[in-house]
Amino acid sequence: MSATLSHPNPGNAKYDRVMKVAAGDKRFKILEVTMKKNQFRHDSLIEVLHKAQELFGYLEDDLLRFVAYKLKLPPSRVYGVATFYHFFSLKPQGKHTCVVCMGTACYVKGADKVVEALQNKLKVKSGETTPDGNVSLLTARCIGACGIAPAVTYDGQVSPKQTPEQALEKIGQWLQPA
Amino acid sequence: MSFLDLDEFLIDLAAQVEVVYSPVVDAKEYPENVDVCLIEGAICNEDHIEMVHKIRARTKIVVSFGDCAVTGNVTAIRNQLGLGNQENVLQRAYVEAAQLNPCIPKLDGIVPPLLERVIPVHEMIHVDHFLTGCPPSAPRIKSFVSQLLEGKAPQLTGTDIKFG
Amino acid sequence: MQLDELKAIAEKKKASAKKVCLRTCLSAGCISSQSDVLHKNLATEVKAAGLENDVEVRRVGCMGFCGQGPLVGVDHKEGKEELFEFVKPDDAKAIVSHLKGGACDVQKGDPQHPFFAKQVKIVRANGGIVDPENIEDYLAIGGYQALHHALTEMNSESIIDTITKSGLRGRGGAGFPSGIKWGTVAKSPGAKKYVVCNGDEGDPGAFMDRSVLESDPHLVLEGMAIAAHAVGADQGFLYVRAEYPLAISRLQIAIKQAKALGLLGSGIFETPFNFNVDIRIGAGAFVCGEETALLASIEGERGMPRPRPPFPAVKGLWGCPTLLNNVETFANISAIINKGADWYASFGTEKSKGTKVFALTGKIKNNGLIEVPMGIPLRQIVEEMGGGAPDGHSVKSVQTGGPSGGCIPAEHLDTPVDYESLGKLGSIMGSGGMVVMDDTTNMVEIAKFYMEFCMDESCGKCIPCRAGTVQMFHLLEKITQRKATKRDLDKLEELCDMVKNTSLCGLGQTAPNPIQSTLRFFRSEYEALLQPDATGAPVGANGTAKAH
Amino acid sequence: MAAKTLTINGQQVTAEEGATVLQVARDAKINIPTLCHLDGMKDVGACRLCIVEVVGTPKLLPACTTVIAEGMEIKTESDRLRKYRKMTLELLFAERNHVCAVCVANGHCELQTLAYEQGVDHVRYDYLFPKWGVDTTHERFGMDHNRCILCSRCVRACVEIEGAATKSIAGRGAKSKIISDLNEPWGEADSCTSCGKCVQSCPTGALFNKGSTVAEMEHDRSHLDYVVTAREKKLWVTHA
Repeated sequence: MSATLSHPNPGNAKYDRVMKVAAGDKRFKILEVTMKKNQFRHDSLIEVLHKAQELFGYLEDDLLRFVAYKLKLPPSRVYGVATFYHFFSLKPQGKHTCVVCMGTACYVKGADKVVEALQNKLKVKSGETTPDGNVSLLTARCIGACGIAPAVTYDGQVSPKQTPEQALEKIGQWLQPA
Repeated sequence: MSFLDLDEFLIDLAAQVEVVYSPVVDAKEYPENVDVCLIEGAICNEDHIEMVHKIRARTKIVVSFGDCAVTGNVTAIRNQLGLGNQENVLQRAYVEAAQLNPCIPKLDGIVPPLLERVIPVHEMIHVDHFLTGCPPSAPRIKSFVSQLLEGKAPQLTGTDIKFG
Repeated sequence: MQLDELKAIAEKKKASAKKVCLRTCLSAGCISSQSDVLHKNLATEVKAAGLENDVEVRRVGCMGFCGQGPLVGVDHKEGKEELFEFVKPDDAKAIVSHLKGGACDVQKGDPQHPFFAKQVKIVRANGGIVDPENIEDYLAIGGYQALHHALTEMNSESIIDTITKSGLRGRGGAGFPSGIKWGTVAKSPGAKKYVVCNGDEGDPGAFMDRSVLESDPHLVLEGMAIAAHAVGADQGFLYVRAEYPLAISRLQIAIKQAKALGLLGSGIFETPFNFNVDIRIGAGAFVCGEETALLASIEGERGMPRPRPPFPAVKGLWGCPTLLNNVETFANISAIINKGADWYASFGTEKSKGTKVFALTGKIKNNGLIEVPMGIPLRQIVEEMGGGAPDGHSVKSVQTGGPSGGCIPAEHLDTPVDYESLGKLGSIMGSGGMVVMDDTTNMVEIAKFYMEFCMDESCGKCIPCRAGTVQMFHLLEKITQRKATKRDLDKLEELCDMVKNTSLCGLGQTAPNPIQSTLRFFRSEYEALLQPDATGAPVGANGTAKAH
Repeated sequence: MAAKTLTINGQQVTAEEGATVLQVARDAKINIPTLCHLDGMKDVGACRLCIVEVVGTPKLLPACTTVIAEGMEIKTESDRLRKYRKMTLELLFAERNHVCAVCVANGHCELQTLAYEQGVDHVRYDYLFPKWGVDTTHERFGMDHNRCILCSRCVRACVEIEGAATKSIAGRGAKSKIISDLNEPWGEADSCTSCGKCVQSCPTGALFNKGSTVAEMEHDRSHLDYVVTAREKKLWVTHA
């Protein structure tokens, strides 16, 4: 990647479209500031994707394209990196998220039963979002809270020593019609 | 058909073997004490399961003959559609693609139900030898059968075991 | 910053100590039980009781006994120590009134419990004592003095010599002698070198590094700085997994504070030594714990391992010599520099020196973090410190080393915990996860659990790991569904051997370990699930069906 | 550069320092199987078929990324290596849908060739029959993911030789997939220069020229070789 063009994609329809979208959304500006702070270095790609996901909630195609154009990276590389790491989501998450830790300590203490109960209740598999976009059910590969296993993270808050009943009660609050 | 390509070797062969069961032999029941059985095709339906177990029990040397028996080959492409696709396969074959009388043949005890997935023979029973190829070429069959007739465990190498 | 300034800050901080110090654990585990609210309530109550001048309400990191959390420690100036367990936010009032001599029905813990008493703390010495967000706390207990000593009294050679003599081995799992690694980086030609701290603690069931980073971030930074001086690096990276947001924010604070005092940055302690540390946040890929994958990730790429050699010590980040150690390894450094190699080597066994932190979890009464001298019998950890299995069950096995490790059966509980002894039993020390399983645990399910983990975490680069783990998982599923025969078990064992010997990186090479170790000690559990072979395969001389 | 002397299968060979075991073996007409190596590209050590035994090293080493050393004793064939290689190939056949009989590369496929060379006459592992698609949106080329073995040769050809970086790998583990640009249909990937280097580098029938039917797709590596050699030797630099 030694040659650098001043206009990376002149006359390219996709480029023009993305830049038009970006111009109308302040979040893209904030994202660009992050890139600038990293001097648009290629090795900052993962940091930039973190920031992008924080700003937008998930990484949709035009956002990835924007990152690629701005960092002057091939889109295939950006997509390859974004899909390699589990932390990045290319699909929108539900309004609420419920992450069950499936680390070993949680597993031997019955985290699988918690997942099962939640799956039955929400009628989705882990990794999926309910069709109404309300709840995303996820599992994690150990959140390092083994001392309080099994741990479940509800909307970012870790709850210790969860039973299937407690978990169902917790998500029950989300399922109530507003 | 590739078997027929063996030409004059077929005559030699006829002198040395007795064909006791085949689509072209008028035998309803697979006989006991068979020395060699060449199984063509993959296991696709419930009748096949019964058949291969019977063959295994009554045969000394079982050979998976041709890619369909060895790998599932083209017949197993339907597996890519996922489990529980039998109905869709039948629908496509007998209804959507039909020009006359679209209907799915179903008659208990007559039309064997399809299995969830097509599997190569050795996933169901123990297979002694494998003869790959689609079809196995005549020279390949000849080499294989000759070795068997000599009482050896057939050893095929190089392109003689090429898939496809 | 000069040494006397450093000492002055420390002295001032010590002199300001109040009569009583209330320490509340604000680690991720206890915060999940609202210890952050508790901490605020304690401060409010102390103020309300007019005790601000006598009582310090301190935020601290992990005290170790996580299963009993949230924990509140009470230090009286005259030396008395008290401990409260399972403290709820509403208990703040009672605790504060207790300080005034009132009654208190909050559950009291025993600071002399074997869980604590048997520990030897080097890495975790300050955990639960210092405020991780206040550098002065760290300075008060002598922080950054080892760095000063290393910069002013020692050179590269003498530091590496000390580390070598101490016998310190990498705490990330493989146990490579740290001194040799440091020496290789120091000797590798190159104007630019890097120091990288591996904080991608991915083993399920392990949280030692999280707790060190959350409780005592400066200890790790100081270790990295000493290492950088020893190998000739001026840039460090701390790679922390995204699942540890608290550790990340505390490290950010720590780096900022250290920079402000001139303990990181340019011309540290007014020597020509420059050292900057950047944090890199992982994004959820277990394989990034493997060193070459971690480096790829720091470079902003897919975390795919690269063939070794060349080793990172010779060709690492952007092709430059790179020293890569894990959090716990760096956390040992300042103590070794302060107290000497001989002191350090006096702990542990002949080949495994020092202490090791373990996360003791699973079906065990006393859950939490412990630091013990190497060579301690596993039984002492599990039975005396851990209190054995709860609810009248018995301990069946102890899993060490995570997905790369193995299960040690109860009959081997007298095994000393060191690199060699665990290796002999087909397990590994690993990074320090220790998951206890009781008699209700199905070992085949455990093997399947780990295999699913490895399958999902395989990067997909090499065939044995990518496709082999899938087939191994498939076979294990067949076994647990009672659809497998002896032939399938043979195939599984053969795959274990192949994946172990042909995979590109450590993930694949160790992925079969959980299967192999459970097969070794709990084979009957597998066999009980097998079905008779109905394929008509000839039966071999040993009574088993021959695999075709 | 200093010369190094070593033995491969008992045969003494001398080679330049810095050469890999694979290069040295090939120069000495000793065949080591491989799927991810292609002359002119960076080696990645991914397929593990080229593993060899080196006396004094307990680990098996990939010939493509192992640099020779003085006095090395290398064995490229043994029962153990044969067994592992065979298993590796079987794992590949079971992983995706390799139906040789109806493949455009039938008869010209490196996977197929290695299989018979290594004595694979059947696959003992259960076929997984995953669902993968075929991308025929490009006007000249097609990609059948069913036949992809993820050797990454096409990615390296695209990045290292052509410099377009249209191709990359997305996802991880068994779900890894070769993509074009932002996982778009190949025909819509505007970075693609349609140079065809990826197609020529593919060892199987995964990448093919459109219009080829069964057994018609022969990959032509000579063009790649031409470009790489010219570039290495700076043949196209004008000395004005």
